[in-house]
Amino acid sequence: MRIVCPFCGARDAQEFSYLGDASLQQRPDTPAGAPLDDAAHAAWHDYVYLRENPPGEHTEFWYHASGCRQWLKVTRHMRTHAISNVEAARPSSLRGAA
Amino acid sequence: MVDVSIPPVVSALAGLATAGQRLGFKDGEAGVQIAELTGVAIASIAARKGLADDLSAKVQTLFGLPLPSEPKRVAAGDVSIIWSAPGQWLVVFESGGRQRVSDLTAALRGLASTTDQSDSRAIIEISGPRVRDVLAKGVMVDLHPSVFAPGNTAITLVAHVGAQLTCIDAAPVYQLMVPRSFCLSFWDWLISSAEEYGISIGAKGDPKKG
Amino acid sequence: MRYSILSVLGQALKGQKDWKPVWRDAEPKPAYDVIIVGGGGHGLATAYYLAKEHDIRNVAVVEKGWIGGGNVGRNTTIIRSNYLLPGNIPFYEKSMKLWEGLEQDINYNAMISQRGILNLYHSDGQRDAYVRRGNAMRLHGVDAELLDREGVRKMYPFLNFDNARFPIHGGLLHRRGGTVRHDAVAWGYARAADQRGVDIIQNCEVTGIRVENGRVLGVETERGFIGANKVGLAAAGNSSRVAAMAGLKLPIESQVLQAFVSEGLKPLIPGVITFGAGHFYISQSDKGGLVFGGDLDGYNSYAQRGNLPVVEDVCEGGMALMPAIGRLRVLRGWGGIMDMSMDGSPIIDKTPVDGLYLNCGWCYGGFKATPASGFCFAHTIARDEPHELNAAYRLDRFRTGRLIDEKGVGAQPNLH
Amino acid sequence: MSRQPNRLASGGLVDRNKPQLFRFDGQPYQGFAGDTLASALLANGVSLFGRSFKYHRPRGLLSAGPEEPNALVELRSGARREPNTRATVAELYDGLEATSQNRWPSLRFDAMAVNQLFAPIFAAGFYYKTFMWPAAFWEKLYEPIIRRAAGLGRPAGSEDPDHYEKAFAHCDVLVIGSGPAGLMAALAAGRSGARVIIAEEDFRLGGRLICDRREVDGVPSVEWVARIASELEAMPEVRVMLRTSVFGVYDGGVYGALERVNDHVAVPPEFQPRQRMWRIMTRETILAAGSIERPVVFGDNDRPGVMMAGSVRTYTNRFAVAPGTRAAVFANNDDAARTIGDLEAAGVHVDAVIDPRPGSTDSVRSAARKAGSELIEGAIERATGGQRVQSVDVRSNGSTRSLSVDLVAMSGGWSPTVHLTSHQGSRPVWDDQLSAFLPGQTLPPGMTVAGAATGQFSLEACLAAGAAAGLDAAGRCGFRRAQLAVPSADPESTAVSPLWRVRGTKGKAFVDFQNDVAASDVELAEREGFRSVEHLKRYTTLGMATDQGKTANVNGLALMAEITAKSISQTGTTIFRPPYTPVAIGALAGHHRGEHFKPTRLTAGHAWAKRQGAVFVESGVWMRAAYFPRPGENDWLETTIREVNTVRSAVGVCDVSTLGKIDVQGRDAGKFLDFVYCNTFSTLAIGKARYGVMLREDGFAMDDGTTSRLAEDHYVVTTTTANAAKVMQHMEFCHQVLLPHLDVQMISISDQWAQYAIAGPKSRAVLQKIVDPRHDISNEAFPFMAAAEISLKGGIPARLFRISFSGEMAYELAVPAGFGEAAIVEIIKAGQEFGIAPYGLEALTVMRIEKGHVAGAEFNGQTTARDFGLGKMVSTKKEFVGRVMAQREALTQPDRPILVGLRPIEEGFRLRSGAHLLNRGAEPSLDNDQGYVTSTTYSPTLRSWIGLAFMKSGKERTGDTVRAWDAIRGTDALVEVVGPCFYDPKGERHHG
Repeated sequence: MRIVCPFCGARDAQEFSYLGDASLQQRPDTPAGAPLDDAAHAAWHDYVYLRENPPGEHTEFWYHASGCRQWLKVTRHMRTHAISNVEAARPSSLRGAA
Repeated sequence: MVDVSIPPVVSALAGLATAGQRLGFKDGEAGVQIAELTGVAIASIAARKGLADDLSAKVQTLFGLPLPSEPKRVAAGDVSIIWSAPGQWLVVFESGGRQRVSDLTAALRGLASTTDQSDSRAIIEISGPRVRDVLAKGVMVDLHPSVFAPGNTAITLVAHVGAQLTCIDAAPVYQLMVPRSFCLSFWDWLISSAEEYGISIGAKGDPKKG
Repeated sequence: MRYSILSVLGQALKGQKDWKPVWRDAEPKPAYDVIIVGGGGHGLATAYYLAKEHDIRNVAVVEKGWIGGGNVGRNTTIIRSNYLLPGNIPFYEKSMKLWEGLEQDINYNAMISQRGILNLYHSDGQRDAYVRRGNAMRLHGVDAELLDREGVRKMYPFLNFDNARFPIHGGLLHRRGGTVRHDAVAWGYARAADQRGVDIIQNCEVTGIRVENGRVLGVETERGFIGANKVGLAAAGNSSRVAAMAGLKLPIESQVLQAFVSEGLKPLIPGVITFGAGHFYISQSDKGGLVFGGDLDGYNSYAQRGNLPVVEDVCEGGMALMPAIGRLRVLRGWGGIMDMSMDGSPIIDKTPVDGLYLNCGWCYGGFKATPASGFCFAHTIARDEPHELNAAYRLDRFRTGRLIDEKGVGAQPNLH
Repeated sequence: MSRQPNRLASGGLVDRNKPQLFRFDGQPYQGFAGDTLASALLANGVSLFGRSFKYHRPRGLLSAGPEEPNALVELRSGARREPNTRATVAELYDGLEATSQNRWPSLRFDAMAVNQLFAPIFAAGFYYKTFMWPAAFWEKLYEPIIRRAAGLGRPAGSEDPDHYEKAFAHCDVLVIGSGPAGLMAALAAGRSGARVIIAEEDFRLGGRLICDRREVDGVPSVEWVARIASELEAMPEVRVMLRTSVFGVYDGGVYGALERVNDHVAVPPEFQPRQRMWRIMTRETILAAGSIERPVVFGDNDRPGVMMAGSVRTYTNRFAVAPGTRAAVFANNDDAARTIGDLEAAGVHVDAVIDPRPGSTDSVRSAARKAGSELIEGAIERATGGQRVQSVDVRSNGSTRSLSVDLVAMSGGWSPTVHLTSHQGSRPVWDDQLSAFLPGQTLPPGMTVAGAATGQFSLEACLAAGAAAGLDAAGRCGFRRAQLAVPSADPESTAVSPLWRVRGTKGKAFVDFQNDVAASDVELAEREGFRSVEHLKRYTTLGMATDQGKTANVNGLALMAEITAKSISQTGTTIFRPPYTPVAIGALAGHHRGEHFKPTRLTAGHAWAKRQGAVFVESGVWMRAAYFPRPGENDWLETTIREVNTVRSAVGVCDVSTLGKIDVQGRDAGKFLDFVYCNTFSTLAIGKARYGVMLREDGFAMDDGTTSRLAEDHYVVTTTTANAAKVMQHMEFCHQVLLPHLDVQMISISDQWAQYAIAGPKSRAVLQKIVDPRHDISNEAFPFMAAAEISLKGGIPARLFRISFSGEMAYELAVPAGFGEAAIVEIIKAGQEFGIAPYGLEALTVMRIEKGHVAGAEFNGQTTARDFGLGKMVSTKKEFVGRVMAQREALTQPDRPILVGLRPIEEGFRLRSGAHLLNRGAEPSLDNDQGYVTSTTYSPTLRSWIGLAFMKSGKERTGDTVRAWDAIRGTDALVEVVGPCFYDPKGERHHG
């Protein structure tokens, strides 16, 4: 499998490490110090343990570990492995590079 | 100020091979030349948030070189700048030693996070008629001149070792940056991959510089 | 027809003419007491134990393709009960005990062969971790022995003891572990369940699960609605997909695991060996093929195939461990879809929907669990409460933190 | 020395000036360069090649290619023995040694052939019905016998002496196969300027063009192939790869290919690999793999001398070998005409042509007439003869007669070689017209199929299709389509009408030759309900032999269709999986075996430590000094004790360079570290170090280490050796994904700095001798947990951290790795007068256990900061990774196992890690399990073995006596529960 890194170009998936479901970007916001209610526990349970796992297109995190060390959001089909989109997890406006 | 009592910097490849040595297949001209580039100082610079433009402007005035925004190497005189990640570059000084890194750090204060990496990598130059056949045994990126020309660089995995490969001449000549602690393993792979073509070991740079 | 020396010889003389189908290819009835979704090993075993242990015989196993076409037909046939954590040990030991009596129980030769499993260790730390595991096994009466380097050499002289990157220090030996003819498990359970009246319905994909006011009513299929008081999901690999039909989101990712078989060879490897310094395990089938595998491809997938880097990684492990196999050839590789759970352990439990039960999250350990999984799932469905053996495999453990994380890698399925 | 009785006087692509001597079963023979082992043996009149898997029936050559099911041999000997090697693809070389396999005592007289008597019992799946009585006998008796009888060749039991390589190639167009379609495709793409790789598994280009006597462009096909080959060789962007099998199709245009670099010589030349495994990355692929001829299923169709018609032509034309003297041709298609002509040309008389098609066809009739062969409308019912066919029973309009022949050239038509098209799940589709499976609708992205592989069976069609495919592929890659004329070819007829099996035959009618699957087995499978193709395959083992059913699958499916009265498309087919042909495991591993299995990381001080005689140990991919033995010391323990005592009483030095080091800079560096650690770093003073614990988001402990603040916006983080990469990745995730707004820059400096722990009461004195005087490192100026950038020896840049793992007054001194060796030399020199000694990982471990510091054994991923007794460190004021999930009930329940210390009651008892804890008098059971021992050591300081453990309600049980139960090692001893810190619990010593 080849992933087109937006920074390095097409590379073998072997150069990347996999984390999975990109919903991990939506980390619950539970203020420190505040007591934890059931809602907070539920929100965290869902965040840490529940995963989108569709048989079709899926957006997931890959890390270009052996390349530019950037976290990428890859949209890939789970039956064909066809990759329809790759983008940096971090918006370019917030990157060091202009 | 550099004191005379300071011992020389020891390369990670020290003792693995000596200049002038011939390895592997003996007949005819060696298929590849391999030489370590010693005596270099390396700084990694990372732009502070939102200051990338100011940083490139500053670097331009310092070295007359732009900061490549894609995987490229630019060079002038004894300085080369190699892209190493978005917003991150390696500045390689072929002379002047570590002091150049300190000077750069001072010059870029506030614009970039600068880190001395002079000892972190061995730089191996490899060339010769069979060089691409050798590299093909471990390098997964396409090295065809039409896609990987002089000035192109790639951070990639080579035989299980993370390395940075740069084309520095159309001859072709390639430069491999290998993390210091991995050098022995990398060398084993490189030699066993090249020996069927015959290898001649050369030397580059001045090993004495601290 | 019961299998016996007589029937086999008799049929030999009659040109094998009177054998009947091993199971009926049943047509769906309008309704059943219990419908099991998924005609794999676990589903078929569940149906069998529902009939045998709980006398619930009005049962249908609904399979989208042909039975045994899922992971029970695409694994490396290993059975073992060498687990570390209290939540796992009794369950897998029950499974081992059921394996030991299975063939007589179902009158089908699944070629269960307790050839012994040797887990190699390559460092003091690894040895101590295995000792901790071995002692935990012994606390439950499961067999475990520690071998030193020489002990390993005696068993497997052709391993790499001389120029290894990670020298072999010894191994943890689990003699009752071994292998089983995997397809035969599906066929044997199917035959035994069929003989007890269970309907096995092939080529009948479930397209929906009908739920009303929090209670399950049955399943929608390609061949129409089939009613049921209770529905058990045993569709590992596709659990997320099937559970979604009832509105459930699971702590599971579907990932691909490859395995390989070599050309047929005269006997080389008597038992099962796992490499402790790389992703590689191997055994030799009765037919002579070396059956081996390694790590997951490491990404989500519903395609039953993997990629080259893992093939190479597995073979690198193989050559590092046993350089004698260099000239032997890989004949076939295949990929299975694993239900990778968030702590590496399975889920056998009720669900928030009345009458809907869940059996999933087997990671790559489902085959060895087949008998106990069927046994416990049948109990959970019949009694509407978990058996003590699957008491730890609850769905709520991720909320409470009562995880069963053998590898200790946390909520990252591809590391389990 | 035999004189090749069956070699034709002239012709063929063998070099008669290069005789090659070889042995088969010890018997010497001679062949020629250009032969395969099969053709050379055939030339020498050998017809018996092997024995079948189950019945051990005598078998000869069926084919001339990779589809061969019968002629498998053990090639080479000793450690280089290669079992199951197809004689039909083994290139002959001088000195070749081959042995027949799966027979005893000899190929001719095989005792195991008695199995044929039990054939009625040994029907498909009989195993599942029997061997169950008595139960115990399976493992003790039945299975061992079955295992010995099963299998084919014998593996070499010792290390493969050859080496293997991997290589990577990129191209625009990959052409698989070099028959007419492949050659034209490569030519077309090459002339258009594309980067082309053409892979051919044979050692010659040409495919059928060098096996049949054809005309292309008005010249003999062999000449035409040579012409095209030289043009391709001359193109700079075209790479011709001979002896290269493309074995698998993977995602993203990645193809696996095996190049047999040196399998055609006895031993690879020095410096050269035996084989090279290529990963080819391509944009377009043209599959021109041709087709495989099908046998006809009739009685005893496996007798040696019954061969595929196309292969018969290959042997006569390409290898100039006559496979027999009197032949019968049995074919359901018009290739029969060519077969007759070629046999006659080779001096083999065709007595009869048997054609099941009513009236046959003009081309066959005229060919038969020309050859003076009798044309029989009918079918062969059975072949007779033992180790060589002697006659065939032919049935024609109702009556059966016997013809005595020693060669049967059969053909059931051709099956396109579609294997690679289905590697990504696409199912081949049945075509009634061509009676063949064609590539499915959804091919792997970028793949097109041309020629016979897609059912274009005429030469002209192949040439045209190849040309078109090559031009189109180049076009899609953005090249201008070259001008290319499609060459003409001699006319031919490709008429075929299906014949799967001859009904009502006597004897075993084989479908899968190697696995001995007969028509009767397919019938039995159907009877027992194994009707789906997957069930049929698994139950009968049809298509599961080393040839992966290349000659068997289609016939098997057709039979099942016939029996179930379904069409073949309704019956369906199994899909092919990689590899297309079996691939050596060594080739898939390549360079990475033995010591090269994984990379080895060495510290800058490694060479020095080696010179000191250090004993090294693997620590992940690092090599670390475990201990430094001195003359007279008997074992590691004695040495370690001496090293510990030296540190505790004077001073020692230890290489800790393997720790992960991360440079963290930026205005928000402190804020960022507050988020990744459970304790606080934004409040850390400049010039100070602090210990930190990192949690996973699920609340369990992930890693620990000290972090120092060198400037307002500059921290240096250290991680454990094992987790360095994982932590870097995690921190990048936290920054790039969760906190992208922060101004933080991170880079690994693990390779930049060599780091030494200098520990012991005299450590400061040692340092004061090498640290440049302008840096005040007195206790006052540089107290415990101080950190600073300094210099040594008049200018060596360095960093000094006053941190202690040993519990003594200690420092960690970091220098640029290039000075790593110089620094250790200077430290030792400076320390001489204080009795300094280097110490290794063992001593380091002893001292950290004495101090109750947690390490890898405690960081097992199942434990929390609270379990370590570090609950107080966990901040309640700020947000950080793992904060919420660490508060779940099971992670906070009071009786949860917590870190304790253990001391054996019995003097000198050796406590070992891995033991479980039980209360006195309690039955060993999981319910009574109180915890487990994680780390143990002999403590020279306490003169006793001690240990760390996780124990239920451990804190409350201090002072209790419990059992350390270690059934695995056979010990069960009483230990006292104590606090985890055995040494200087008040921590006075490290304050110095």
